[in-house]
Amino acid sequence: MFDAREDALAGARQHANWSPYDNNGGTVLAVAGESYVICAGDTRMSSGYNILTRKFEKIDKMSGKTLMASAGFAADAVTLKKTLKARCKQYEFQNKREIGCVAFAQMLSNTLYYRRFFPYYAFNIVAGLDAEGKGAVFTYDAVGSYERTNYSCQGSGQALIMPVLDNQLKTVSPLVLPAASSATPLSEQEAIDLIKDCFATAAERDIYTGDSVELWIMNAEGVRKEEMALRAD
Amino acid sequence: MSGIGSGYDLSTTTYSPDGRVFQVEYAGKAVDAGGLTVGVKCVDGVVIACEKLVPSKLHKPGTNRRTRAVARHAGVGGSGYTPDLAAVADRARAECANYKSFYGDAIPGKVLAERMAHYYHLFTLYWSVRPFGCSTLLGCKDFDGYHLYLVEQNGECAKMRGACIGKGKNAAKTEVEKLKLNEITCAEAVKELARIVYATHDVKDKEFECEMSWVCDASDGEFVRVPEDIAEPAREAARVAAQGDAMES
Amino acid sequence: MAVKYADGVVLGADSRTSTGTYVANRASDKITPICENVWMCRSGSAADTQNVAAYVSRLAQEHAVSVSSAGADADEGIKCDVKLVANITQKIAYQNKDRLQAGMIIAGYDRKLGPQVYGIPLGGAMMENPFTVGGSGSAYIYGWCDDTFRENMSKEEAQAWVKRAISLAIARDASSGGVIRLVTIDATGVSRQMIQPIEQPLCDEELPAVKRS
Amino acid sequence: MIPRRTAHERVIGPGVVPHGVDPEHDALYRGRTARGTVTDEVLRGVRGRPFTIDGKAREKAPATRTQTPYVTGTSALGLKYAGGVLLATDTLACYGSTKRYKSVERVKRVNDKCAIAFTGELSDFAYVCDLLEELTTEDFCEDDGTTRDAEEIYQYLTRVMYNRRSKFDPLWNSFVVAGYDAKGEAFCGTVGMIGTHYADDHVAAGFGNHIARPIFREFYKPDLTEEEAVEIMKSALYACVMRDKQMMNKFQIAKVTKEGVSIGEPFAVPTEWGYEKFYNPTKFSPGGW
Amino acid sequence: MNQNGSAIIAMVGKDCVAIASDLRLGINQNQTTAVDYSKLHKIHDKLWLGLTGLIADQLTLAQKLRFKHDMYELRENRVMSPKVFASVVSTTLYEKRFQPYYTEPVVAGLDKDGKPYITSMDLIGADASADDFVVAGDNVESLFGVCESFYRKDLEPDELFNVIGNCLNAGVNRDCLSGWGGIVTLITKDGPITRTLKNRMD
Amino acid sequence: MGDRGFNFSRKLNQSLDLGAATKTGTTICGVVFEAGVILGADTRSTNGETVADKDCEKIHYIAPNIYCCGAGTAADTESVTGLISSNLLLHRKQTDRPSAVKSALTLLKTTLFRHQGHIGAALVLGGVDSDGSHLFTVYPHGSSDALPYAAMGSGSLAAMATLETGYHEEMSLDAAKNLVTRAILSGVMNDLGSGSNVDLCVITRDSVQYLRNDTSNMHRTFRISSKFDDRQEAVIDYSHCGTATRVLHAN
Repeated sequence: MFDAREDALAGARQHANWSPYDNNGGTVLAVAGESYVICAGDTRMSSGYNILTRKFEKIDKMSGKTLMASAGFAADAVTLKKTLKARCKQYEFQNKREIGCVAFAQMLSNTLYYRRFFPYYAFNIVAGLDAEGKGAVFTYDAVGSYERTNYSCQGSGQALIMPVLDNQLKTVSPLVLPAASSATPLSEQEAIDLIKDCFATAAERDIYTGDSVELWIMNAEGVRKEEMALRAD
Repeated sequence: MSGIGSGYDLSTTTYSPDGRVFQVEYAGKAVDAGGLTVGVKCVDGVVIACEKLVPSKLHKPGTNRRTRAVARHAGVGGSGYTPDLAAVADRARAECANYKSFYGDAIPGKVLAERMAHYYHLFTLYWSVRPFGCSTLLGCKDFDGYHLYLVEQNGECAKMRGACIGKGKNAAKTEVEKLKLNEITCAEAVKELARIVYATHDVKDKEFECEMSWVCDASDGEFVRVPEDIAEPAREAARVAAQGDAMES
Repeated sequence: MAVKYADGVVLGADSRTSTGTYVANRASDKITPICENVWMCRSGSAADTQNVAAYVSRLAQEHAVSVSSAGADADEGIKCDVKLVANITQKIAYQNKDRLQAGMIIAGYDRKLGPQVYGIPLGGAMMENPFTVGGSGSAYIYGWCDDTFRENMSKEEAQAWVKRAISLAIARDASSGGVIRLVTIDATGVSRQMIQPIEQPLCDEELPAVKRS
Repeated sequence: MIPRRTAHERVIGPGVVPHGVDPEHDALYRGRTARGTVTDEVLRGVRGRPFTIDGKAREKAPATRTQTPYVTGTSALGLKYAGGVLLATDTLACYGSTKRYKSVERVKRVNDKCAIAFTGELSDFAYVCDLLEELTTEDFCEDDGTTRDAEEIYQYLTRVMYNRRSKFDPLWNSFVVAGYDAKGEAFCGTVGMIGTHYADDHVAAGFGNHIARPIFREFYKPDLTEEEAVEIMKSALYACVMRDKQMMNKFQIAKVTKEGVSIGEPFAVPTEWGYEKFYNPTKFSPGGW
Repeated sequence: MNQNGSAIIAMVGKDCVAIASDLRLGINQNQTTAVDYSKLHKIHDKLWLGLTGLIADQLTLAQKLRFKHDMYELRENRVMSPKVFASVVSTTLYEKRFQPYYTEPVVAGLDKDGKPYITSMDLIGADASADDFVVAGDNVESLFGVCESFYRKDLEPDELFNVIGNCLNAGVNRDCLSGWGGIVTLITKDGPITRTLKNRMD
Repeated sequence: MGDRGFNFSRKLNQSLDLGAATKTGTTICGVVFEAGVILGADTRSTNGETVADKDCEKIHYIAPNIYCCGAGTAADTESVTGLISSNLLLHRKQTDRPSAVKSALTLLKTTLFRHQGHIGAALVLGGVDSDGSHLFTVYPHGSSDALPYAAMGSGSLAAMATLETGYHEEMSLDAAKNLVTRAILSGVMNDLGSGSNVDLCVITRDSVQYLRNDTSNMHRTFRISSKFDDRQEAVIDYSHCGTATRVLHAN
């Protein structure tokens, strides 16, 4: 009479007070230049009003020319990166070369959409150098819709930083014809300073952003890292 | 289809007219062709020694183990077809983990031996599978002490005081029978088994390693390799003795 | 909890106030004076019981002053009939039962009826009893109390009995803890005691308390 | 008796969010009385199917595993110092707000390089212990001269916890993992109920996140001696036992060093109750407290 | 504060303050009904009030506050200082604590010594005066972000106008409920100057 | 409900939903020391996840010898302390003697109890009167505790950890100031709802010291140099980059 399937169909399975998601906060940002790309993220990981750790890195190198940064639910973000790293390796074995950032961007979109109805709660940015060595930034929603832009910001400080970047960096869309450079006009050092300033701003007003900001700067020479302290309160 | 036995050895599903299952017996030949494995149950534990033949000088010493732990308290050593031995050992591990997770305690030797024998036996029943070409000695500690079991390729299983399988097993058996198994300790048995392995080694097979593992009081009831400071002197003495014998003969 | 003994009453309480798992006050005072000779043990919502106690205290004292023909002697303090106080409390608790989360015990000593203990649980009922226990920890000690209670204990026996009962509740109830507060009321007056964990009887599987230097 | 459900923070794990402290959290669970939900749970059990251990039927059946915790442990703390890592817990397991088991060892030695401590549901912890036991037995049987280090155990636990939350069937625990990583450096990390994990110089699972972390943050420095670390740990435990109602004054400190894991004997921290203001707090405010 | 769409900034400069508002008026969230709707209210030459939130409450509150100010002026024969006015706003809001006006005000002005004063409040009158800038509206994060980045201390009136204009424009560009141009009032000791800004019209 | 006529559902919801009100996710605390009482507070006020005010005042005046820290809904703490402060002022004028801390306490808790928790004020009340030094916590529903050391607000657990481990009876002024500062900083550093500076208020029998921003923590970690800062050519000049501000008309 009480068939197992019947129960399942009746939605008898109830859950106690827990949610499979949490927001661990944090802000990530990327800016593409003519010959460089900079990916930055703060290192605070929080839950509710708690700071869980002050040194959680949100940025990872996925392949030689690709960086990925994610804010949001940290466990999802980490799982996503682990999965993608494995896929990158597979790609390498199958194609005898490292995955490029454009292909990676598509792969991330597919991976996100695959979980359309139980999404990864992660706000992602992919930053890299494209085949021509130009900076590329891809920005995503949680279920895989993405676009290539010349700068982007995601996470808890997005609303604070985005208008500043708009004001400073707005250039032509990469989609317009005839094609014009969509890269930001700033020099690498200017862009670094701008990003640091943006994070200092976000740390002032967004309670989930702070502790320190890491900048990964990728250009023809390779990748280097810079770090700067932010407010800790 | 000419000889009396011919045609009856193509499958384990067919008996010969005189009631034999040739495929299983042939598997026994594979066991006999493998390096010797000797095991004895002593007063304070069980020692298993293997004559591990080294087919190439390029092999790293210690590779391709012939004695394997399957749980903390139990381990197997075997002769015959080595990949089969690995498969059987894996199965034994799974049996140990399964028993532990269900009953919450370490699997007793008897149960493990019977489950292994059952597994062996399954492979003698079907047309589609090949019987294992290996036999195993199982050393184990459980609630009533130490045990040595012989589990053979045909699915037979017996509790032993001492046992030999593989190449030269008859000569080794004679030697084992001479040991006072009611009195001997593991430490002494290590020397004796090393001696037996070296003595029965067929010089035609050039290289070999004498691999020894035990489960005994000295190892806290864990199935581990005999520590090098005990094993190496035993091997050395056996090597010297064997060379002496060879010169005498 | 509160208990009658031969010539008085003993009120006892732990001192833990918690919100969720957080202990908001580890040394709270849950035994509140209504007037000189009548005290109240409070359990339930702190806000409700504190304010009910304040209100009852005012009503009782106003009444006492209004009926007293001798005129209140400033040194003596105001005294009331225990039953009268209990009655006021019960009326407030009953009339506001949908708004209050308050379990209260009124105990005291008056010359008319001697020692009395009234329990006013959630909902606003009222019962006079030789002893009564209330609050989250009470469920753990009913059996022990029923088993060991004796009529007409001496003052010291009654104090020890209450102390033991509360330490047993503290031992099993996570919502009870801290010090044990005792108030003893008899014809001669009122005395207060605070028993630190270090002086409390030790329960099973617990380690003796150590004082911080 | 139907046990009352303890409060839970989704990430930090069980037994942590005091009602009235975090309005956002309260708002989230507003109107859902713990009792109501538990009752549903229990009723469902009553009209359930006959007991079966058939694997396939079990798979299809609605989950009967931990959907709500019953027997729970509160905080677990971890702290690095110059010579290793400390782990600390009390020895209490609560059944709702009943202090039910008072001598529970809430620390488990995994191997010589790693020990874990837990908060939350006791039965789920036992299950995780079984998993780890199988893992270490595997390690033993392999007999290849290496054992899994603390970071590997930690990563393993993150996957276990994350995968179970992804099946909507979480293990109601948070863990503190302490030990040594592959480079031989001290490691201290925590894994939450829904797979959130991080490694830091000091961590806390459960309520300790609110009480002990502030103390760790104030006093931690990279080269603490063992004595200093134990002192800090004890003051954190003191603050916890004073302010967490599900904690009792009976603690164990475990230590992971290069020499291995040692789990200490239960002890009590000294407490202070003799402040003058505690004796008669309402002396000067009759009618108001 | 997202019924009709609004964005208001007030900033302190050197001996001057500026207050800026967007010009959109929407209903039903996405329907734009006016694109020249200033949310700034002049109280007197040196004191301006900006109101965000529900338009109906804005109008009611503005009338009420103007009435209160004018009565004060009649009674006392002097105008309110920004600080006094702010406290009137605050108490007026708190009077309706449990049925509040759904509007968050910004007050900006110079007191009689020419000292700048700005403050913003939540809908029940908790004021947060500042010595740099305050913002209010349906998208305060964006406004905070730009102001925090672009603001500098002691700006001259022209610079202040430039900065507040940039802030308003950048701040509303990513907000679909506000924008469609802006209006800036610069209050200096010589009196107010009001200018209208152009912005994207989508 | 049809699509004609007025629909009040939204308005009704609004009147109940005060989610937009500024809350002070806060750390406040107080300690009784040998000569009086010290109160402490952080200075951050938040509106959801955004900092609404970086340097607000949370220690409110009640009477010359009594002050009160407020946590919870900002407007409520301000109004309720303001109200009680004026009541006490009138009372002082009538009786011509200093206010007692218990008077302030009783007024506060009865006011809050009357509103059944709808006035979201969580307070730490401290003062010195003829009976000595007093410290109370008052909860939004109108209950109170008398304590030697107390903490409230979202950072209260962090602050309490510091107080529990650091409090001693009969502390000196400096030791007590240090402890309160540490407790507030503990909230500031560990609780995201608390931040910025530390305000202190030291009340003794003879004096009151209101130490606004006793510990300051306002510095920004980075700022692009700009012409507004040093009147020189900037690396990036914010005012000229980006969208040009077009003035349509001016009057």
